[in-house]
Amino acid sequence: MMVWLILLPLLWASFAFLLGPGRGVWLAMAGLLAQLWLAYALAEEIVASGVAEHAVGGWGAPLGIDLVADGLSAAMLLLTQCVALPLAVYASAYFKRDDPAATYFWPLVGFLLAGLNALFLSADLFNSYVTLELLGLAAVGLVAAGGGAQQIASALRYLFATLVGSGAYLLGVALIYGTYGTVSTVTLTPLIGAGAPDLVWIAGGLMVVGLMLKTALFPFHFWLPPAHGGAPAPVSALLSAVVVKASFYLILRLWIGPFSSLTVAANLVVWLPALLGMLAVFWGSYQAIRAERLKMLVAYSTVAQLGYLFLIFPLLVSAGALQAVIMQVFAHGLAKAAMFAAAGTLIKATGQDTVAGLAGVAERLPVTLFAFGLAGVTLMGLPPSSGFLAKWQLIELALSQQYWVIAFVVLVGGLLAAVYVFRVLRQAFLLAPAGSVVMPVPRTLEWTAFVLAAASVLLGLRGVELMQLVGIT
Amino acid sequence: MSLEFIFDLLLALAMVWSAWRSLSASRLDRAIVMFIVFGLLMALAWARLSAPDIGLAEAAIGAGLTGALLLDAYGALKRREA
Amino acid sequence: MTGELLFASVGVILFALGVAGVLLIGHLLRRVLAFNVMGSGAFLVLVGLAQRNGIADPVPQAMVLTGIVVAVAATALALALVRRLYVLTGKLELSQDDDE
Amino acid sequence: MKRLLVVLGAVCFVVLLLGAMFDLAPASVQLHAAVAANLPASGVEHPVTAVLLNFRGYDTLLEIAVLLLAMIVILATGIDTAADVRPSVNPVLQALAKLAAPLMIMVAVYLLWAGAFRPGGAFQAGAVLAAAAVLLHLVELLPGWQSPSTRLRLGLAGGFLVFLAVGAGSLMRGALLEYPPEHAGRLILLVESGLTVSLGLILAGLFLLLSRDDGDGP
Repeated sequence: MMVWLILLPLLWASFAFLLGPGRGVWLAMAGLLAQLWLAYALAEEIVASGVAEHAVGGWGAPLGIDLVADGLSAAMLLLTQCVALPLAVYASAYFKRDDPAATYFWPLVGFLLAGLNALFLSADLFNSYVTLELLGLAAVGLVAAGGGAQQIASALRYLFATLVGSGAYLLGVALIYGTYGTVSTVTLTPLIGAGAPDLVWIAGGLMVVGLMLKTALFPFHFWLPPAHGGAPAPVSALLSAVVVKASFYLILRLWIGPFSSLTVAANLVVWLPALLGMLAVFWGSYQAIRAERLKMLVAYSTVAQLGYLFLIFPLLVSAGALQAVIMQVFAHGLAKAAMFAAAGTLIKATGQDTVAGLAGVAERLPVTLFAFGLAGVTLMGLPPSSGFLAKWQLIELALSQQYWVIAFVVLVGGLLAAVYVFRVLRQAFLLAPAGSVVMPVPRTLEWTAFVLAAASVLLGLRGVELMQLVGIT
Repeated sequence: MSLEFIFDLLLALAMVWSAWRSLSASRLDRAIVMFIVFGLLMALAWARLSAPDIGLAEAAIGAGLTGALLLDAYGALKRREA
Repeated sequence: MTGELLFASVGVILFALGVAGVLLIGHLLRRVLAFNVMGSGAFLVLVGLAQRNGIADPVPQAMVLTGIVVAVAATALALALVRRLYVLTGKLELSQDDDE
Repeated sequence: MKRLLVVLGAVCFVVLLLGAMFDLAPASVQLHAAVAANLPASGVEHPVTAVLLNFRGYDTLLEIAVLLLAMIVILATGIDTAADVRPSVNPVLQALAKLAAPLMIMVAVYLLWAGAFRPGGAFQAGAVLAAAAVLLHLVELLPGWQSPSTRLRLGLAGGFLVFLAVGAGSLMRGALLEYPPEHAGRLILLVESGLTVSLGLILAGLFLLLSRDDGDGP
């Protein structure tokens, strides 16, 4: 079942390519619907009967490649398909006929999703490298597709960042293979636990730093705002919601998997990502508060929200830490998809991408603005949203270990999020200046954003099931 | 020191030198040609590492196709400047 | 020192050279060259270090073949974007201040 | 300042890494032995081909996806479609190229066939095919590509689709890309033949798409 989550998007992406430029919407929709069902069924299967494995080629690790689906992978797969389907509906209404950005939109999205799903299932370090490249090149392509000079420039910046990131990761994999003779994570975990020469520390450092670059953790965030802020709204939403989380997921996997014996041994190492995460929360929020363009504001908010994910590393020793961070991944994934979708609709309607230009949209596009506000509620971490649940768990874990600084950063980050969200809402409720026009927009755009935003809030009420799923290892 | 090792050492030095030149040459066309030379030396290194498959692929794809793509890009830039 | 380890060491040097190049060189075509040097370095380490006992190992060799194809795909993609940027702006560098 | 920092960092990195590389115990897993032991069941005699298309065939499947994807991204980026203006080519060169092209195709077929038991295989064969196309293009016997036709798209994606179909078929009978030993050789040859054609087309396409002189700009 899990293998079909990889083959299906590859299949519909290739057939959409065969159909030709601008085609393949229905193929993609059918595929995405099937994928959502598959991801849900996989999660149910794992809850019922534990971790699922698949030995590709029938060989088994270390000779062959193993796919492993535990609670963590199943949760990420579920999030990806849950975000992708509404965004695909949104995209089908967003792109005009003959939009140059939509020429090969569906094949690119298909390869992107195949890369994501394959990454979440891989239990092989070199195979993960190939999935990272598939994912990275598809994401760059989506940013660049049909764009003007600004978009191409940000795509190039993104491309070099992602290539250097995967290059560092690959060198780390090379050193690991040289040391142990295998790249299967299942085989490696006991081997590294039994003895790690200095070379393995360097390899681990290279892999984690490379992946941090791909996750746009401060100070490696330089490429994210122009790429996410400059791409078409459905692409921005997909990239911010799930693509940056994929490399974070891989860091988490390495941290609690093959490298767990190293990270437990070194107390200081766990604080480095946490420190960068704290800086990311402050810097991203500060930039979002002073951004003039609406999509830049949302993109910088992603920089800040990614920071929270890295606060988890000092807390990973305690039970429930994995659940807290995955709750934050879900909260931000759903909310940010909604927020970028809503921002795209607002920009389409007002014809300009500035916060100042939003005056008067409150009465003309109430549904979209409400979606933006609901997503904001999740980002701020107000009850009953999933963002609240995530932050509450984080603070509880931090206090139980007396890491006051983490709790403090989480609280202040929520307040800063409130500042930039209310900046947008306040502007939207101002009276429109005379002579300004708000263009009509398709209802689909408004309601898909709303569905995603509502999901990010309502997940807070059904968080127990998700946490139960993540706990299966 | 065996003769083979001396050959390897010279090859290694040539590889580092050509890579350095391909990044530092002041003229772009020279840089690209140095890069193709670097690719061919890589192919030789693969042969020394008893990896003839990679050697073939490196010569054809790494040096050949990548070199052709780079030279073509360079030519297009030149034509545009003119 | 064996020839295998010698080439692995060359790989380490090439990787560092390539990364420094990508970070320091502004010219985009040259940056593509630097990325390729970086990749070649990683490939050499992969095979050289794995074969340090002198026995040929087909597994890292196959991985490098995969890596070479991925690298040429990335190179072609990068060149397409660079050429597109040049057509649109006449520039071959990314300016520092186009972030906001 | 930045320059100094980067150079210093690179030097430290090299010294540190080289220092750690030289006192390494032998690896605990020896995969080349496992490859040799399972080679008879893989359907081919050349170990690298066995790893590429059987033991780690899944990597190769995704890698072809990356290549196809790069091609699609280049198409999607939108390259201007002005005519390709080049100085005209010497007819002797054209005649030579006409002679060389069929030879290169034969070499490709040989490499594909040889891959089962000696160095060679779909990648090298595809690269030679691509080189033949590039050569014909350089002497103006093959025009640069505009938007690819349906037939061409079928050729580009065909090899990948054959591979996917073999993967899906094997998945329904057991595991992804698990070949029954008695058919493994034939299935691998089928996959490799498809890949050779598509790899040749894609690799050539990367060049032929990019080599159109880029329009007039803004």
